[in-house]
Amino acid sequence: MDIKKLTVSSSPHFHSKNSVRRAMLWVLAALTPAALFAVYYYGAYVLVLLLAGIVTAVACEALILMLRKKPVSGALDGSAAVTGLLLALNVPAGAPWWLVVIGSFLAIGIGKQVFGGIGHNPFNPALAARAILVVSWPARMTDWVGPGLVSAATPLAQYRAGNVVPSYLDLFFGFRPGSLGEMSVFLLLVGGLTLIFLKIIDWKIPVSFVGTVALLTWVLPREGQTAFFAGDPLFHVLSGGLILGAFFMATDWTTSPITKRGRIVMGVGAGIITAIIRLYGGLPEGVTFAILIMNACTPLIDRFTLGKSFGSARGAS
Amino acid sequence: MMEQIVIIFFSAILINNFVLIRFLGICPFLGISQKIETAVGMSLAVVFVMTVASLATWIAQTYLLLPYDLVYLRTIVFILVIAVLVQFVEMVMQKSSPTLYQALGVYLPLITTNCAVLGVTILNLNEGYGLVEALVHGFAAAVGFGLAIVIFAGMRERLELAEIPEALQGVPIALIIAGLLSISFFGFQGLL
Amino acid sequence: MAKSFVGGVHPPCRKDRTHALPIERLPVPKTVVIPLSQHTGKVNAPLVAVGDRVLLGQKIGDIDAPIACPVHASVSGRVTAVEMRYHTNGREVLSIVIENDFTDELHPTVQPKNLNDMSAADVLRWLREAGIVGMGGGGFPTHAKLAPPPGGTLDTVLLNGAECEPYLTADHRVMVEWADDVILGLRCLMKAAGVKQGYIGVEVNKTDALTALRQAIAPALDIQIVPLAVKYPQGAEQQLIAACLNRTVPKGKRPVHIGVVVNNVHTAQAIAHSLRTGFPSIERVITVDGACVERPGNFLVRVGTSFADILAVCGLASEPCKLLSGGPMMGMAMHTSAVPVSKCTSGILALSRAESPAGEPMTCVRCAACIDVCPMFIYPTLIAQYGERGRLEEAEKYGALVCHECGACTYACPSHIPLMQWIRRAKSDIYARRERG
Amino acid sequence: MNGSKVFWRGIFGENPIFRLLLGMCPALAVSIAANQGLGMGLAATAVLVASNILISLLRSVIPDKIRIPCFIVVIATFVTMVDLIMAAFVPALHEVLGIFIPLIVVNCIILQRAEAFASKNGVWRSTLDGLGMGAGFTLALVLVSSIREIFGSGTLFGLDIFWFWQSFEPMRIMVSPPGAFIVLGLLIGLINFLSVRKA
Repeated sequence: MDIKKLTVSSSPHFHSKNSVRRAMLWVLAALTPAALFAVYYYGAYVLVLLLAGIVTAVACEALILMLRKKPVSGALDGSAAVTGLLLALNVPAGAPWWLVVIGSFLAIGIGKQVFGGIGHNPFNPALAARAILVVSWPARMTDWVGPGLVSAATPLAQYRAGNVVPSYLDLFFGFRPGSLGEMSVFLLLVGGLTLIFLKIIDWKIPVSFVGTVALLTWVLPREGQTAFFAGDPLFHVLSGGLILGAFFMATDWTTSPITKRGRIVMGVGAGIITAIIRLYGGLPEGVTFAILIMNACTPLIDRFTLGKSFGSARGAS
Repeated sequence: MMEQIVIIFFSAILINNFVLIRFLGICPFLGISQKIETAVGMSLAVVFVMTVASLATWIAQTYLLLPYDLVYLRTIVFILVIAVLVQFVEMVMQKSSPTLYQALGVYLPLITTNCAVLGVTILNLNEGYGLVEALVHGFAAAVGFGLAIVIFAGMRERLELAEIPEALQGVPIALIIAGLLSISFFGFQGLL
Repeated sequence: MAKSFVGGVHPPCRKDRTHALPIERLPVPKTVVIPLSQHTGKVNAPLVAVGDRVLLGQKIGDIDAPIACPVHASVSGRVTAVEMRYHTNGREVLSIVIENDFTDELHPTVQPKNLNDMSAADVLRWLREAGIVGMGGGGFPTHAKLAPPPGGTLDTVLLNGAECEPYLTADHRVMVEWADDVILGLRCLMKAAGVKQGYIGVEVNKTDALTALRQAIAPALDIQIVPLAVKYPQGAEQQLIAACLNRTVPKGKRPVHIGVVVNNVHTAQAIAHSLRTGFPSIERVITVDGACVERPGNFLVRVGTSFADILAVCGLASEPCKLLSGGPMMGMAMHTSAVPVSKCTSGILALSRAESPAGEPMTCVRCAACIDVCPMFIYPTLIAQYGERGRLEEAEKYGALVCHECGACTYACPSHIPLMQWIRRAKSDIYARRERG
Repeated sequence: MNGSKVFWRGIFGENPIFRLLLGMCPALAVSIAANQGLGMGLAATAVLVASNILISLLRSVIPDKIRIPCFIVVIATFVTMVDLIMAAFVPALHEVLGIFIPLIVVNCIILQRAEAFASKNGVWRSTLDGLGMGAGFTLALVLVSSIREIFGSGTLFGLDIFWFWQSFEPMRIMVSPPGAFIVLGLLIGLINFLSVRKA
């Protein structure tokens, strides 16, 4: 056979099956069980919130890409959908639909596209938007409800108030009020470990993050007390948005450090801030702000944890 | 006493951060934050100037303005004290560290018009701080300024690689980052 | 436990079509094209002119330079042209075209040698005369590699039998079928280098090669076989040394600086063959594979045989999208099949579009996959981004010059960014700027 | 350049906040409500015009070497006057603007106009420049603070403007520090975009 047209390109000529889209679809899949649990626990209204988040995010992304004269297909790379879903998973079940729509819009607009879109945003867009919502509509963002949308307080708020908190088992399986996506630690762990197994996220951030929170909440006395080593680390790990944040948001590729040591620094730093806010801060929960602050520090962390190349350091192998 | 000083210290850095919450020192925050090195240098200069300015203005207030009933002149007196101080720092830096001077030379005169410096001295007065408190407050406020500007410089260095829409490049995107950074610091509200 | 290095990727091996096929001798072609540069170093000057008759094994190109290696006629016949021809490096190189007379008349210099009669210096001189260069792809003249560094000594010869590139099984077959020659070649290299210890690193997916080599050395203690994990780029010099010897080649230095010489197993076999028969390096085993190839296999071919001649024998089932010289990770894509096999051509791959997909590059999402897989611990995406913007200081700071171009970063990148290409450009920009001063 | 140009460029072409990017601190800090923005703008305008006039008058007297300290003393004097006047006549507004009134001293616009314009031009032109820049500054401040007040409080100059939409829930972030940064950033971006389109 005569060869007519050969493609000439630079090596390598092989490519792994990795793609951003594949990874984003896996993240969506990994979040789905926890999201469905919220639908089961609170009712079908939650489905409206989740869909509102995803649809708004993808639509905004497409619209802005169009205005910026970029390929609109970029809106379907899955990253906008992940942002929208995460935002929706970060509101309480009592939130009105417009809150999620505004949040999703802010996440894509202010959180991502103003910086040039995917890969350029310095802050996790979903968390940045959530923080804006918390500051803007504090009552709406703390409208915690139980099944049947009856008002209820989150375990962390109960803990603060010195009230009885749900059992470890209830916390682990998610039978407690909270943001839509943070309740079932069990299902979040299933999703998160899947992502670690698939090497989509690095274990270093979640492990160091959760580990630091556990350590500090065990060692440090809570506000108004003096006894050290008397905390309840298991309670702190199982409640609030720690697992959701540590596995799905602190690990966001774009906004976390690219160095291996840097990821540990990020996890530990976020853990320290979370623990301090939870124990002494004005808010019961601090995961969102902890991750945002570490996002801001990421360029500095990268810079100061830069490793040496092969052959520069002794015993590198 | 000790407890109050600790509170003043952390409050000035994290909760009432001069740049992010009080909007003091925005010009240098935006102007000298393209490179981490210059941001660090500027921060050090500001830490020094603000601490010494807190001391100097406290003395001026206590021993000059109050006894002679000249409090209404404090703005003029303070700004002059600061101007002299900055001139002094500039001279010292030029002698001791020419490289640092070269990097910051242009910006040093700007410290005079850095509203963070005048701001901290007036705040010290308004809050009725004693000498130690004023010193700690001046120092901590400057550290807070430094923290914000260094973090900010890191982010701006990274954004050099970003494809920011043309109209937003430069100051607009810097302000938006500052806004998001400011939200991040909201987590510390109510800490103390 | 198989040894390995830090980082790396696991591309599909795709060796199952050829790894069990015995080496087959391919018919000698009517014309051969012998490039005068089949090695790293200075280009040889032709020793023959158009119209000359040359004999099999006759030296036809040489030059007096420290890093150079002569080339020999791989057929007997008449020189029909001395002209620029496309080479597998993608450039035109002065080449000698010989019309085969199919007599295979031997040149008088083709005489067997006896290793025991030769001193180390004799061996070095003879390796050069025999045209022995690294056959793994680098093509560094072997005699030059064996020269100890100024003020240092060599202590180890390491044979590279990792063959970590997908598809390629030529080295594998050489080790299985000619294990004795591989060992003899290694002993020859050890003698030339004056070292007492030899190692052969082989990836554990080649169990039959490991068995054959173990049988060939038994019961000697001076040679050790090191089973290596299946991982790319296991066969890269620095990674191989790290895995087999637990030593690190310092940044910017060559293995000789830590007393190690690395050679390909096929090179060792070629040395042994030359020692026993007297033939210089005029033939080699190549793997021919790829979805478009009808009859894949491992073939013993004369140097100078064109890709087209080989593909004509093996048959093309469909039109290939890419024609590679070498493996899919580091090989070069050819724009024509009219290029000759050289001493360092390890394989010919005719890949279909499905085998070599080209994703649409998008923005870096900072996933750090490239950094995690880089065996040299550098920052491919940062080098690429700063290099693209002409900010060469940063590109160098993040390790551009450390890169040995294994391509693992590009392989792993989920954004399909041609990192390798950007790094190559950054490197050449940095070197160009240095030259300008 | 004629006088009207000197005046108008401060409002549009060289608007201190949107184009020269000077005087950001008050634009961020005292723009929670439109009346604050207006008050701050007028106070700064008063100082700006007065200092421009005086510095223009004294421009041949002031030695070049110590001109900056002299400018600062002049400006500080006027700021002190404005501070005292406001404390006497509009105590409520004075209380809200707080520390940012004395800080007009270090407002970059005023010093920059003194240095770049008043010290090189006559009294009439310097007055026009001060008025123009002051008007531009005031307009920008009113614009930023109106946006923040409308979305953050649902009012404008204290008047309820969402009377037709009772369920409107104001976006509190607009009246908090982060909102100031983001609104100003987006506004400058928008103005950049529009002026690029026009050019």
